[in-house]
Amino acid sequence: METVGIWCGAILTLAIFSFLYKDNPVYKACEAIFIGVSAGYYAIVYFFDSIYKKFWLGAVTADQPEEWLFGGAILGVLFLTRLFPKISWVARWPLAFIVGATAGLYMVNYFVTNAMNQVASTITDVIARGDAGDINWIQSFGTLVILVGVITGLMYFFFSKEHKGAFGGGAKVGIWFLMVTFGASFGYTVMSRMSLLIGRMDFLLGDWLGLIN
Amino acid sequence: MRREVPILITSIAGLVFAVSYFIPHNPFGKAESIFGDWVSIVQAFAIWLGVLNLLKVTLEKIFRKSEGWPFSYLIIISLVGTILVGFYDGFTGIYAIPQTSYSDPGTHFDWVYKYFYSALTSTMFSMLAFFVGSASYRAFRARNVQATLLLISGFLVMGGRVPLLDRISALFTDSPIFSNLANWIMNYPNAAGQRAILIGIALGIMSSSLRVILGIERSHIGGGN
Amino acid sequence: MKNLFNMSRFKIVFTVCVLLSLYSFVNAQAPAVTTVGITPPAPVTELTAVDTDNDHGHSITVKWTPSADDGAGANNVLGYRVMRSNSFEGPFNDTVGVVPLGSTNFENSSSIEEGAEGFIPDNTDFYYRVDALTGDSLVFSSSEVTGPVHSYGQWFNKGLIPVFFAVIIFTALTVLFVSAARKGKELYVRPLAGIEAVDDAIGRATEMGRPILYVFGLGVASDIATIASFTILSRVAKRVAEYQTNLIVPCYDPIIMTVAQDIVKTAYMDAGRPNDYKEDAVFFITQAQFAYVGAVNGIMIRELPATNIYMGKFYAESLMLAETGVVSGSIQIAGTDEIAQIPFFVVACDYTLIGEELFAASAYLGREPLLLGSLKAQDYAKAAVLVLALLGILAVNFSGDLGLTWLVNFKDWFKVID
Amino acid sequence: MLNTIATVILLLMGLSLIYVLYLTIKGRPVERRIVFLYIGFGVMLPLLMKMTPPLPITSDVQRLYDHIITLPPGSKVLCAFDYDPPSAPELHPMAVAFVKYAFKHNLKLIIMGLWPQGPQQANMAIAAALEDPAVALFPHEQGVDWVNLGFQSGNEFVILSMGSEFKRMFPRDTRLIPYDSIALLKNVVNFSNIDFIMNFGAGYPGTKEWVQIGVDRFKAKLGAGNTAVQATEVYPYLSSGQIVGLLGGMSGAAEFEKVLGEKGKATTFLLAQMFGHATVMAFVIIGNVAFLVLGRKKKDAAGNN
Repeated sequence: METVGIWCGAILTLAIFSFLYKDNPVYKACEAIFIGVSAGYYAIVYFFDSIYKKFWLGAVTADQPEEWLFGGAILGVLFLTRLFPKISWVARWPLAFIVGATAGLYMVNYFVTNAMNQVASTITDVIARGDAGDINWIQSFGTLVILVGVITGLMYFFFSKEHKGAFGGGAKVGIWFLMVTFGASFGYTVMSRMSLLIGRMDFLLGDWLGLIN
Repeated sequence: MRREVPILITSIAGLVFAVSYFIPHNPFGKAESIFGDWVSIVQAFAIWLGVLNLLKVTLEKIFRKSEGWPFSYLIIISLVGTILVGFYDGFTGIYAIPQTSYSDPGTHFDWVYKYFYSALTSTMFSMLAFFVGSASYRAFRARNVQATLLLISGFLVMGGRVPLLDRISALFTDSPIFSNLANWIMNYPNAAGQRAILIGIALGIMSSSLRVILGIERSHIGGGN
Repeated sequence: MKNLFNMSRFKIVFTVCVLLSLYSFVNAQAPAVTTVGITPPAPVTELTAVDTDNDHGHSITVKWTPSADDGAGANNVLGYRVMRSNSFEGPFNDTVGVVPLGSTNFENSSSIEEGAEGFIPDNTDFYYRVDALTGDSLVFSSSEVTGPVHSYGQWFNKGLIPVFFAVIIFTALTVLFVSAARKGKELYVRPLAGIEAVDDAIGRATEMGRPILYVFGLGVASDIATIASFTILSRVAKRVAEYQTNLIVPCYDPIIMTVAQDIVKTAYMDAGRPNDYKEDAVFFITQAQFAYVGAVNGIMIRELPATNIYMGKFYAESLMLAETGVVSGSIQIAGTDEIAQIPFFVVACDYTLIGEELFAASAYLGREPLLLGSLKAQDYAKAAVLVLALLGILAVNFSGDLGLTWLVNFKDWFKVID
Repeated sequence: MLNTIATVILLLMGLSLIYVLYLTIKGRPVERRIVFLYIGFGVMLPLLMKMTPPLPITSDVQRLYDHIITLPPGSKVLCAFDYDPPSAPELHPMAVAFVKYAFKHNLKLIIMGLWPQGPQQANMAIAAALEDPAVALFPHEQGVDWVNLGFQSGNEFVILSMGSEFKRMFPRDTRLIPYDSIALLKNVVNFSNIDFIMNFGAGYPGTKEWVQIGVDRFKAKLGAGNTAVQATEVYPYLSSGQIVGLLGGMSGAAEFEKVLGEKGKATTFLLAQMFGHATVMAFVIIGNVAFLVLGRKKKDAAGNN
């Protein structure tokens, strides 16, 4: 069974890679299977882990049923009205619920984690000292870099004042910092993409052809 | 009815989660838990909505014989096939003694996951490695000061984060200069830039969340002002 | 290497022994008896139990100073067992938790559902005792009993007072600016280079007699980036109509397509050229990522647009689109709030609107009150953050020299973590 | 044999890049399919070579290691598997190394997933860890040494509900055994009873969400393993102390294996990763040299701001 699986996987992998040469029906077929299998996979996991395990076992068959779970199920079923154009407006109710809940949760969470706590950790002693009280110059320089980077970066994203004079200079330093940041994320993205390919190559050469042990 | 009810639902749900952050006491603490459960269940139904919608759209495509309709058969076969395998494994597992899970190692569903789902998704995304390569040859240019700065920093990180540039510096010195430099870029200038972006995003999210809760932003319920 | 392996093997044997003995404790209720070999360790001291602060109740926090034999002294403590009772005299039959050595506290919390296992009713007195455990399940030493203590819920999370005020102020700012913008008040937004470039690019396209390609990316109509993109399209379409250039808008989402068609049509009417509007300028392609990219790339190579404008939500397709654009020699202007894609746009496009700049551009062009007002409120909040951060840095670094020691705690206002 | 062939071909490929540079400068750039071939072989051939480049340990990884070694035996660790197969080349080696460490040092693993694929990836990681001879010396039992709570929908709302009670979101584990009947979960009510959270995150929901709710709201200690794409955005949390350490991408995984004394997949992938980067860097250089030599004929108007 495992061998059959590995062969299936290998054939699918090569078939998708054929797109690199040219778009072709074999690739299109794989794309169709991809859509079908992913949708089916999600359907099963959400069915058993959420609808069955959480709702059905919790609210219907349990010894002490938790009735309020029905509220969620009712909202969920209302979502399915989307499939029927005449009553599809009802689906806005669960959608409104999700949007509202997300907005409520995000509002304070984002602010605390990504604004308050980030500002707090930017406000530090620039001069870092070692255990013996000696100044750690490298660390101090790093702290200064963070400080300048955060402040000028924020200046760049300030839209109520034209970028002129000292403020403009600050904003310019800010965009340089942002560019270094984007460079780092460029490098890391390339790193991730290469890893994806290495994973596939490892499957083809190792699991399938057995060239890597 | 069609407009007001959704806006009311949005505001109530939003307020419960925002307020319960500050007021842990019941009824807010309790309401937060109940609403949290609801979100979880509603999302599961939303996924099923997506799946059923896919089925509907694909069937329509077959009936209308629109472009590429033969591939639609493949979508339906693989979708229904995966679901049937999952239901078979799931329900036999529930009635087995001791109970097993649809996703346990060795089930048919796990086999589909390992050799079909994994192979397909991983390969689809791995093509991006090739596309990054060709774009780096044909498009990524140091066309101005900013792009130059970006490419230099990208280069140092790309070459420093793996022992690549260090192989060159190793000819002169033993200390991993480029690895340290890449690490420094990540921990200081990158952290600073990311933090500036994060603070901006946090305020942006807060603003849009506020508009949603206050009911002045209504695009999500399908209508302008 | 071999040595290392042996070391870890030793560790495993040791830890397994520790674990096995720990587990045997969980249900042990025998009194302290000294058996041969292990002497009972020093008990924990300074045991306190208080209601867990800033929560919804049903939780009590037990704290203690570790036994003198924990990691030092006789070094025979393997962990602690927290016991609970309803009365001072005991019996302490209820093991509410077992924690590894070195621990100094335990939060005894329960479900908020009455009847759930281990439920802790609020406002009910409890007493706690902590046992220092050793390798022998019969050898342990108990602390003094602490109590009575009861749990209760708090009406306000006191740690969040600064957050609360910040949220209130921000809400007020937003409401204020949105209503000001709705009343038509002039609110200044600085001009953005990317937007000024759009006008030039349209002029160039006219000179060259080549079309303009406008791409929304893979977003849906409710994404803020897409909404901002609609405003920019409206401006572009208007200019295009005035200059009588061709516009191509291939769409990924059918709903976006309908909205975009309306926008372009209106722009042509506003420009006084309703007859020049072509129905097929805005069209739907497909909802498969790579197939969409393939089709758009095909258009670029066939039509050789003078300018490609990418505004909205973009994912991995960003670099594939921009690459073809470079090869076909188009001027490219991009804008997205997907941070991960911005680097690729910066190196492959001539102008890039970074994150919030896209929203600012939209507010600048469209003057839509909601966007403009929110942007202004955020700007003021940013200014406040800047000022406070600078003040804080000054305070932390110089308050000692200036004798303003109270300012040192300034940064704690922001800090929400312990 | 394979080793030698691969080395020779790679050398030849390197040399042929000079010809590509020549062609590009002459204004006759090679087709993108040729570039694809370079990328493909550049990543494939090093996998056949047996060479482990020396790798310095960065502070991010060291900090995580320094923290996990302070966890005493018997500590309860919540392991959130928030990734899918495409991210597995980067995250799976980290997960396997971490699970091995946990099993060897008797840390108790409570596994869950905010991504539907997570629990299945966790099963694979556990199976891989149990094959290790040093781990197999002692029996490890599901329900006692580790428990897989499975997946639950709701993204960050799952973390939020877990803050008051784990059982609310995960009433049963993957085998449908009720929460209260699992030995490992006795007295585990919420985050306050957890000693450490390890998150393997590939995007949303992931490390950012765990920081927002798990750390900032419920005061948990969090360590993160991220895909490289995700890792850049997590650095601000590292310098603010909201996470204790970070494993970023394949190199992070390889360093983690090294610091734990394992020789896992990431270590063997590192050479291929190096050559992948080298290929991309070479093409960026070729493209830009040609760009400079050919002048800026087409785009004299270039220049942002």
